[in-house]
Amino acid sequence: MVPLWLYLAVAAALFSIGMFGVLTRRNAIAILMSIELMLNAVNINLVAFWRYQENPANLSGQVFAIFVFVVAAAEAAVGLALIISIYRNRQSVIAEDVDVMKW
Amino acid sequence: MTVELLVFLILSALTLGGGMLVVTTRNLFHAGLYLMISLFGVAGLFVLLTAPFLGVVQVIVYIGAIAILIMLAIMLSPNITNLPNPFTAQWPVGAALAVIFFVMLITVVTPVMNELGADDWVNSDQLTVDTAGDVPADGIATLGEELVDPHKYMLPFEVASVLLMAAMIGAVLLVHPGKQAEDVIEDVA
Amino acid sequence: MTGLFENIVSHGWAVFLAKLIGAFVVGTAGLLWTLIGIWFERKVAGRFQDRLGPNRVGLGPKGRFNLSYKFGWAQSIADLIKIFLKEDIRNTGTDRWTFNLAPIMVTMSVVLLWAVIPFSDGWIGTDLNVGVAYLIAVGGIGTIGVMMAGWGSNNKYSLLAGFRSVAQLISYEIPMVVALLVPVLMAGSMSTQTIIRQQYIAFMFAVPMTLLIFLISGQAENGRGPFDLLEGESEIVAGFHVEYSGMKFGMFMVSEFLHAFTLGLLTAILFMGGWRIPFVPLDWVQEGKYLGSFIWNLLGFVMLLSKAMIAYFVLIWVRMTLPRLRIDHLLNFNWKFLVPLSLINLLVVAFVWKAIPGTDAINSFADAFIPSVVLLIVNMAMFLGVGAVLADKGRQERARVAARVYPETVEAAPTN
Amino acid sequence: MSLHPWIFIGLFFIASAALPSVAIGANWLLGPKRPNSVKHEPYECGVEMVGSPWAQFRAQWYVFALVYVVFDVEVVFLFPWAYAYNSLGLFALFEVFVFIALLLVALWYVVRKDALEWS
Repeated sequence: MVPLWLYLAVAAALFSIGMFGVLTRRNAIAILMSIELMLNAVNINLVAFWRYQENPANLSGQVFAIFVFVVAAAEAAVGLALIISIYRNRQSVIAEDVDVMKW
Repeated sequence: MTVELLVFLILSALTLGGGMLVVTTRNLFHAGLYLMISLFGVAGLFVLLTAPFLGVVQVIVYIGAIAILIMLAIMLSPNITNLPNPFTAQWPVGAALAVIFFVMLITVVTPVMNELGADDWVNSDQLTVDTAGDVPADGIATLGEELVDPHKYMLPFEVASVLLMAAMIGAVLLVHPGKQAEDVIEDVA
Repeated sequence: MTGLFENIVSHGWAVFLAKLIGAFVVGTAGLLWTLIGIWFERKVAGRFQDRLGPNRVGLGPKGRFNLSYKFGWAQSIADLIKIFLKEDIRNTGTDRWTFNLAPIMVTMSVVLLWAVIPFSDGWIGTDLNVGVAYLIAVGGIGTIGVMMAGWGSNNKYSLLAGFRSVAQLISYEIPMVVALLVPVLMAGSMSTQTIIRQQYIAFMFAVPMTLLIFLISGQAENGRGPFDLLEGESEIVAGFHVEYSGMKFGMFMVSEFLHAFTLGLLTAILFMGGWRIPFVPLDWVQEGKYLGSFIWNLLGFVMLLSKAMIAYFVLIWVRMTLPRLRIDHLLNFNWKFLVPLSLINLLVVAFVWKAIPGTDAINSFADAFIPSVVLLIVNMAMFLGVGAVLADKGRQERARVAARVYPETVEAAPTN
Repeated sequence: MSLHPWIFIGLFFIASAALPSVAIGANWLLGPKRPNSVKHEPYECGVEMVGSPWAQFRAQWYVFALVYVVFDVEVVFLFPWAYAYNSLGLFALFEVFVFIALLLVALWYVVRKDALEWS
């Protein structure tokens, strides 16, 4: 089997890529996509740790991953709805332009 | 190099390469497609981790639903093909932070590996063969039983339903403001 | 096959090669089957429209009406050759990779379904324990292909049709998936092979309502029959593939036909008992009693194909008979009727399944008999209820439309 | 659980991508290539194209995708439940009833808001 640390390294790299996207992209939808990448990195970790424990018969890792799916779906739905709503009111999807709360 | 390692490397290349392209592409539609590639790689990794149900679910939910939702949102917003400047001015700081974070994560991972007994962690099946147990033959049935088991995940299961309901109602309210909601927004603005 | 390769290469490689060849054979067989499928469909469609269908191309003996090529069996082959010789046009402003990959993605999404289709007891690509979920997951790839085609074409019609298609595809996926849950629940498995083995009585007799939901949503997923507005000629010229020519267009065509037939196959597998021959015990087939396992497998294969053809014929029938729906009607029908109905149907079946004792271990025709009869009765009651609701809705809708279109007549007419 | 069946799926992926690619490639080789600027214009029923195809679209499409996502995620929970149903008690059915009922309430709300109406 592939050693565990490889999975963890991939997950870490994916998480960092996502973090880069969140910190640097200007478009709000791109930021949301980066967040999805980060959530996926978390999921890889959850499932990898589940698989490499001594007793994988306990499915907690998989169940956790499924709940992450739910959260990701809800987050994407509401997040994109917010972006569309903002676009409608301010004609922009650039995150920096939305600064009404920045005082 | 075993076949499994080869498959793993291909899948991680898909995942990371796709991810890299998602955060760097100017064309947002392409970014969405790369996101799908990346998510597909993750699905493959799930299958490789002997969680085939999760892999399939990843394709159904992430690629089939969430990514399509994102694509539709992308197509609803204008000027996506050639963003004048996709990155904020502070992008070097962000890149540096991401790299630092990555190095940090890797260094955190390493001692854990050592503690678990794989001294030579770069070159080993030591860790895995020794500690990883067998996956249950009928994992999905167990999953189904545990999800609705009152002593296990019944509450999260129902809460998930409530969360989805709230997300649906909230998002629809945001995107499709009825007459009253529009008035409220105008009052606030 | 594996044994043959083992003489040349090591065992691992032998398995790999055998599987690779198997994959290519199944995929090619699927794609070539469309040649027959298209001919069959055109013939049947011709009869429905009171004409002959293809009747020129092909060699054969002189027929009764002095038309020597009466059956036109080679029409598809001629079309195939023609389409290979067409110019491959890519218009200006297209997004090259998106445009070129879209037909491949759409075809992939259909061909991949064949990987888990059990053609017979021993003849199956691979028996996944998540088979049914795999079917759904693969179907999603097609949606992406449609979206890519619509967006990549640099054409307003394509884009608009792409949007419409995606809305339709994703909408009707929900009732389809929920309908698929019913056979999973009754067989206690997601493996397609196990679902067939568990059908001591074909599920279509026990849960006709689910079959109906599955067929309707499947037809809509496929964009045919009354749901073909995503390529409605009078509205959006040819839908999302208006800019495609040559084999790329051919691939969209092939995937549509193959999808229709695959839908028939899936109906046969999930609801009609697949390769199971009626009244033949399962162990005869599995142990190869009396006839030997190859003959049984072959018989099962023929059985599956004929069942699939029956389902396919019904789908063509629906396609040729019903007029096209409007998109608002289409989406309303799904979200306000089909989705709630499919979920309620699932709950009702689950309840009945739990209420009848002995359903957790069905191992013979006798075990399956009582649950099937009870489910059938419950389904009939559901049909009556749904019919009453629909009839009532129809009356209201007609009255509403009449009041809007002919206000004076409605006012003049007696209210009752 | 062995990964054996998934090798075939992987190979099938390759096969199913290769077959249409080969067909399209063969068409590209065999077909004539006579480009001209009129032929390569985007099709607009014979009229020259005006403006970009990027007309602004309504949020309507998004609502459908949104409701779809929610129901799709729900189905993910229902699959293991249906799979294990024979070994579950009546209480599990009740839980799933509540689960589905909540989502149907949400759907009812969305329908009542006319958000799924084609306008």
